[in-house]
Amino acid sequence: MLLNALRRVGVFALTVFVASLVVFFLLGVLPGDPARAQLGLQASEEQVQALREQLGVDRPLPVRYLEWITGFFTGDMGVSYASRSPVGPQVLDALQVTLLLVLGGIGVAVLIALPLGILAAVRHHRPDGTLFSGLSQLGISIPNFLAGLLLIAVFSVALGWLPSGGWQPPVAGVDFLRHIALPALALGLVNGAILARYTRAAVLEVMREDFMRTARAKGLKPGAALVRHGLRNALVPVVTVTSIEFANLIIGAVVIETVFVIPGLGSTLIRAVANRDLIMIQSIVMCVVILVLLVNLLVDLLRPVIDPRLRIAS
Amino acid sequence: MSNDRAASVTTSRPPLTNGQHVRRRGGTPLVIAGGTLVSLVLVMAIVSLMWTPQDPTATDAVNRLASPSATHWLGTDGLGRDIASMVLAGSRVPLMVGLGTVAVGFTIGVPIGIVAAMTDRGAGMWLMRGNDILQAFPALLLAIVLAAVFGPSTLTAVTALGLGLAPGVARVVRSGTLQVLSREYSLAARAAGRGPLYLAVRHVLPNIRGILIVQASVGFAIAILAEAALSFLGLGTPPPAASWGRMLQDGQSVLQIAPLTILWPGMAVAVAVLGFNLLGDGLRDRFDPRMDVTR
Amino acid sequence: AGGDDPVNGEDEGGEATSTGENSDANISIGMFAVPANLDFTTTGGAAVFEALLYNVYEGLVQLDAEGEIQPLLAESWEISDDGQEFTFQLQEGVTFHDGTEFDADIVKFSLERLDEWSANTPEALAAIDSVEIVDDYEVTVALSEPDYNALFWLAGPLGAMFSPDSVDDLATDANGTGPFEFVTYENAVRMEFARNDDYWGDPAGVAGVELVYYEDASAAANAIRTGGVDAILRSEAFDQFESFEAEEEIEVRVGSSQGVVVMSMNPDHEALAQDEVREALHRAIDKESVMAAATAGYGEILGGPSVPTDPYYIDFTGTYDYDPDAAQDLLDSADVDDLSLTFNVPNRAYAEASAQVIQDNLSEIGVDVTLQTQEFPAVWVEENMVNQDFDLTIINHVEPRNMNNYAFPEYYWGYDSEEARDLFAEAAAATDDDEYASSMEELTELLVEDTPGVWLYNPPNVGLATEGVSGLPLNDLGVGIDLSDVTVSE
Amino acid sequence: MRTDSAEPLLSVENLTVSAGSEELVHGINFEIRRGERVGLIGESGSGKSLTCLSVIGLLDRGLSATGRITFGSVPTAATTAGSEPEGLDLLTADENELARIRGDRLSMVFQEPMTALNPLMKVGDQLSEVIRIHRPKTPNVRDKVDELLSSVQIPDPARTATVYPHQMSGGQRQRVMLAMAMANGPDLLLADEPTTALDVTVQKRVLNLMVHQVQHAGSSLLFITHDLGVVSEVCDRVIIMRHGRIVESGSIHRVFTAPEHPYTRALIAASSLETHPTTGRLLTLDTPKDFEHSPPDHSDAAAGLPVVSASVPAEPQPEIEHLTLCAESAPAVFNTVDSPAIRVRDLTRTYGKNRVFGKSRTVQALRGVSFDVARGQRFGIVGESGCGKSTLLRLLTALDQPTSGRIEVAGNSIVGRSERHLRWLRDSMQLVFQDPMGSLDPRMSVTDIIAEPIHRASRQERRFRVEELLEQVGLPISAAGKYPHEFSGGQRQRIAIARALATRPQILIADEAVSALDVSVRAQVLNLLDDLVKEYQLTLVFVSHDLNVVRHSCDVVAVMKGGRIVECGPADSVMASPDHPYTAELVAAIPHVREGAP
Ligand SMILES: Nc1ncnc2c1ncn2[C@@H]1O[C@H](COP(=O)(O)OP(=O)(O)OP(=O)(O)O)[C@@H](O)[C@H]1O
Ligand SMILES: Nc1ncnc2c1ncn2[C@@H]1O[C@H](COP(=O)(O)OP(=O)(O)OP(=O)(O)O)[C@@H](O)[C@H]1O
Ligand SMILES: [Mg+2]
Ligand SMILES: [Mg+2]
Repeated sequence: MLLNALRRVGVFALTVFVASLVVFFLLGVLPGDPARAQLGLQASEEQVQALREQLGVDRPLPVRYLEWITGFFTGDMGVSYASRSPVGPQVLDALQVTLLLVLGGIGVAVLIALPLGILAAVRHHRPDGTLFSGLSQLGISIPNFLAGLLLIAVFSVALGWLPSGGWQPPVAGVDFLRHIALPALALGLVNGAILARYTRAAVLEVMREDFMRTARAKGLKPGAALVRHGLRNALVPVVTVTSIEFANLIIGAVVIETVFVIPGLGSTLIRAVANRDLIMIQSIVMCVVILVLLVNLLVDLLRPVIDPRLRIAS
Repeated sequence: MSNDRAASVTTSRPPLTNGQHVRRRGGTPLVIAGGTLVSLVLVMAIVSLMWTPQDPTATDAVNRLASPSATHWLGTDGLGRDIASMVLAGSRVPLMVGLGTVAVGFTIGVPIGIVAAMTDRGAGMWLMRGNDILQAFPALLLAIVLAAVFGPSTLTAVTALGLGLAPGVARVVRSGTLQVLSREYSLAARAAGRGPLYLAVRHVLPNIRGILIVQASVGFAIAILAEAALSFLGLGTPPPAASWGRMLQDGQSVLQIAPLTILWPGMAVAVAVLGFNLLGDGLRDRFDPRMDVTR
Repeated sequence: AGGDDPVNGEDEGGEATSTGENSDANISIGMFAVPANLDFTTTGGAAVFEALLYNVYEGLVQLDAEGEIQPLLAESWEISDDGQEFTFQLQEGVTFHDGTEFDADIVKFSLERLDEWSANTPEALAAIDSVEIVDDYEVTVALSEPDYNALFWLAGPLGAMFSPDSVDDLATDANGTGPFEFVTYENAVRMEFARNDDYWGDPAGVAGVELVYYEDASAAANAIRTGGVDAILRSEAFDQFESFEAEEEIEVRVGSSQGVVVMSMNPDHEALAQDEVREALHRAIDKESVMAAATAGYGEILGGPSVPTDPYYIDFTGTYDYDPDAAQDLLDSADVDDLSLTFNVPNRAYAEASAQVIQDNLSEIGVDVTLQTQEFPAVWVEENMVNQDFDLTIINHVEPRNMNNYAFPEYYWGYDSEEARDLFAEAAAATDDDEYASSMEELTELLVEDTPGVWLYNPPNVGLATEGVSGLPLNDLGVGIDLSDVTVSE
Repeated sequence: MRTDSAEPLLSVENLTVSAGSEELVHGINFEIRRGERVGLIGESGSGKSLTCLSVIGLLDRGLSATGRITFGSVPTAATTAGSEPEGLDLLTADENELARIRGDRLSMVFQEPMTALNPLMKVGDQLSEVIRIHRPKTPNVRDKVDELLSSVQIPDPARTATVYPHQMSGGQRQRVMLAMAMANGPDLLLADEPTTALDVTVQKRVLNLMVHQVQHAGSSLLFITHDLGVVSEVCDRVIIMRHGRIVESGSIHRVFTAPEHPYTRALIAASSLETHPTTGRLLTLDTPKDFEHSPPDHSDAAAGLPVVSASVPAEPQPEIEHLTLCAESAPAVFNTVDSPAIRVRDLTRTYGKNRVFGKSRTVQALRGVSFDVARGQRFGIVGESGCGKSTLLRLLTALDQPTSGRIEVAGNSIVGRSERHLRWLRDSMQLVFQDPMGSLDPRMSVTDIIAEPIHRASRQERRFRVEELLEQVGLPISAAGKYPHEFSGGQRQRIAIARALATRPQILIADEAVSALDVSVRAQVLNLLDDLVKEYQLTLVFVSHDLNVVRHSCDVVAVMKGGRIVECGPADSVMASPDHPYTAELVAAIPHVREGAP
């Protein structure tokens, strides 16, 4: 089991490495000149060239890759072309914000998905079960940014309950919660609906399982059988889906951050793209990729905890 | 690396032979509902090719943000364009993006999946590793980066979204193919001296057809949502081509004073996505009631 | 000094003065155009110096609200008769925020450092030949040739005074002599100033300023509605102004800007090289509609390259009024049909809206326009300004007196006229306002006649302020946004 | 313990089960008395499971049962002390009442040991749960669990209680299920084909245990199976169902010795692979008339089948040695002949490879197998699940490569040859698989399926050949355009056989070709195979786990265990006098229709 975990970590490291190559060389061909973007309309060609040299964007790609990747993992991600300040702290700040937002989103999603999905499955033959499934279907169909816009229109502009955007760090306490509420909701609503569907499917699947019949044959009532035997089994696929959803949430956050003016990875990425801030783009894309891979890895390592069948190495 | 395991755990159960789980042709109401909505969108797109109430690109700044009227059934937007016409014409881009995405995703994903399954031990393993890496790049992230590299356009969006769809397709196809290959009829075909190409074309593809249709349907829904998001970020379809995502982006600034400008395209997106999702669900129930839920 | 407490957007309690103004108040102001960093000597775009100049940095002179040049770090100045020597008497007792003293050395250092600038038009002061220190508080700036505009440029970012010790980290810190000290800049999110209690002049009206950056006009509008910010400058949520005006608590202040939104026509294009064709396009465009689409009708329609606040402004709106039939005739007479053009559009809302209206307008005279959206600044600048690869393109030139660019044939719009260059030289050599203005007027007329571009409109500068906020500058003069007079009442 | 055995414990009156408007079980009636063990037999789909599920009230949603099922007649549990002496009607009882008796007075063992246990819960916890549900205050539940586990002969119960189901073998899981069902000493145990998923040897042990447990607890048993041998060993009385109706019921002895209903008779004949006294062909359901007049002689059936002389090819056969693997290590070559059709030497196959990370796990599926198959011989291979039978066949057909060893077909080595160089093999050797559904692509028409091995042939030729083959396997020409799902199991296997014969092969390999079929169909297919072997002069390699079948169909039988052949010789001689202990065990485990039932 430990070996298996180690193997997975090894595969993870390898994947990260290849991904970093992809990221770097994909972005190495970006058109648009970072130096020019920075100097603006009137700068002369010599000035631009000088800045290119200063930024090091005129050196061969492999050299820049090595420098970047070693820097990336030693925390020294280089200096942003645009802000001229180290990328590391900026990315880390943004990462922290995005992670909080995504966790909030996952929280909301799970809070919505589990009850909705389970109810929809348990009562799938009744009108209310159909209603629950319908609700989750509808939830999936609404783009999350639209949900965000509507939430702003209702809860901050019309009702004035919550701020329309902006961000406060967790130390701000209540203010933090007030600021994260709507974006997390916007993120979580849609992904919660998706998760609810999977939960429903998983619970339905589990309810058909032979061991559920065994549980009933033991004398458990249907509800108790579901709680004691069904849910944990349904959790296995749901956890897997949650990890996939996590990747979706990070990406959803890109859009939501723009809507809610939140200084996370998403808005930083969009701005970095506009500025052709290569180092920044690379670092952010790399962060997202690592995050996604990391979540996959975690789920891989977590699933054997839930499901003993996966514990034997194969 | 992760999902196959769950799949094998949930699907490696011996077939139910005792008749207690009789396979019913499920999902018909879903298929009908989804099919209706999808057809609605298709009809909108086709009709808009021949006729729209007004020219969807004709601006009329004097009549901007007009309320619904006889000439402008759903009112006008910030440039005075006819919203009804734009909603109609705006269905084309999402559909095209959906079609393109599915085409790209399938052209890449299906062969990868089949080849990976057929050469499960050697090359296949490496193929799936590559696939895992591709999967770590979420579609929208790819789209944003590609839009930065090549400029925002429908083509880049389609390419990125297709590339984003491909790994998922490859996975599903691979597990479907593995299932087909584990069936004795595949062994029989090999014993009959048939090569891998024959196996892929005559046995694998027809038998994973259901899964493919489901994937296509879901891929469509995802693509439509992603196109909307990209356009919203200004990285999708550039103006003046009408697209629901752009309409949402344009309408955002007048949400308070003219909420209808956002309501209609929003509803259009929802209807299209809902349609494809319902259709996908219905077809999934029909083709593969016990399909692994992780995908 | 000053910045004791982080500012957090809401009016904190404090001691009210007799006038009801709260000098301990903090104000948060929504802004657009995000500064990439703090170094406006090497970073293009107005966003950086707008925020810092007059607040943190100061120059020898400044523009007042009417656009007149007024003393700042220079108490007074004299211009030699040949217009080639400017002698400045400096304020005494001025220190930088880090304690460095301001004196003639600083002036010499700062002006000579213009050679190292790579952004924000350092060539506008290319005429500066040398800076002579007369004594600690007197300097003479010698020009190589007369430049009537020199003082005007010195009032802008180019005239900012820097402390020699702090020029190494201009990108991340700002050290000036202004009424506010720079506290922090969270990249693209917010910038914070605190009142400089040791300021040499009148102290600022608020204890702290927070500039909150938005990329999206409606997000900012939502913020002021919900109390997220106290004021917004450069608001572009044009469609919402009407509803703001209806509300009690929010004041909409429409001022002027220096911006010229111009659609340039590439003279390298065979058809566009013909005067009739350019004129035809000009007449085929309904500028009213363009402005309605872009700014909901706020702003001034332009007929020429100057804006109403320019001293040499002439109203040319009647010259090429909207007349598709006449445009069609012009095209016919030029024997051009089946004209198709690509139109490079920066991905900015105003540009996309304008371009779509223009595309629609031009289609009416049979000109087929393909829109090509390009990211601004990265791609657009590269493609249009550097490579000059466009048929049509559109941009808002926000820098003041941007008409001067028609003097440079290598500028992206490729306007090359001997006559115009002579007139520019004449204007630069002017020694009084009238002389300057008349040369420039003549030049404007010439430009309008040659119509290298279609000048569309001069966008407004709209500020939104919640109740109790006053003293916000009304007009955008293309220099710093002076926040020292801003006050917040109870 | 319980005395009143005359009184019925369970009485089913006019039970009808329907799915919507479709009636699946048509008003059946039967009773089970206290302590009685009743078998419920019938072919697949006859409604056995539905009957059983109706009793315990766990019918699928969408199915409805009407009628009356009375359970017990003594006051129910202690909780409802002074209640009605009437039995409980299980069909009208509400969920609470049912939950109270399920697992306590009425319990059930399901067919599938692999999936009937919760995979995420330790075995001990699953056992203790059933006790706690009904006896929440039981002290020392842990001890009770250990006791239960050891009562079903699970070694080291304390350790077993802490493992998960997937860590146990199928037989062990089925024993856990049994322990669970017996935990509270139920009045009635329902067992729905509890051993069909198990190997014969394991099945035997589990069945013995079950009988023992039921007798020990004085419970009644309703035992569902389609295997007559099994039922005759387990039950006192038998009910025979067909098409949702009870066709016959009575004591085992009576039903098996003097069956009244023709179906019962046919079933008995088919399941014991009786041959027609004159034709030597297996008796099938289609031929009830033939044997109605000549009641089968059961002692014959049990002692040994008539010699298969009719199916032995005309050409002279070499003498067949009866060999046994003596020491584990001794490399034995079985059934050696000159110029054999198939020659296999020292064949090994190891699954699993070294991996980049982690340690390698390998399975030795074949550990050195050597034998010959003579031309025209019918070579049977038997052995329990996982002993390497299928692996061996895959190697023989060059669908897989051996780890080491040699295989020659008609004198040509087939190891390591590319597919291109195996064309001749594909033409001369064909396969028939176990699962008649799984071996036919559901998306291909019968014509396409059968013509699959025919490579270069015109449309016309193909059609001729397909029609010819269909006729030979006894299917109508009209079958050609249909799809597999439109056929019954037996018909599907005929299609599969037709496909295997399409290239007129010399060697036919059959991997459990009849294991998935109902006994009644099994005989038909075996007859067909017999005919075809003769007609085509086939060399047959026939794999099965059913010794009876192999004995009927083969001249030579090889017994495999753990990747080795342990014994090989003439079918009858191996069956009659097994040398190897494992073979003896296999032979002993074959369920026989008991003669004189007690
Ligand atoms: N849920 C259901 N819905 C509809 N029909 C069903 C359902 N379950 C079983 N049937 C049908 O009822 C009939 C009897 O099924 P049942 O499961 O009782 O057969 P069985 O005798 O147990 O067969 P086997 O030996 O294969 O287990 C079959 O024709 C089956 O197709
Ligand atoms: N592809 C494979 N990879 C790894 N192990 C395998 C593979 N195929 C079979 N095995 C293992 O090899 C052994 C022999 O398998 P095989 O299928 O030959 O058995 P069998 O005798 O046909 O059993 P059954 O009667 O169940 O069909 C088993 O332990 C099995 O788990
Ligand atoms: Mg059954
Ligand atoms: Mg096998």
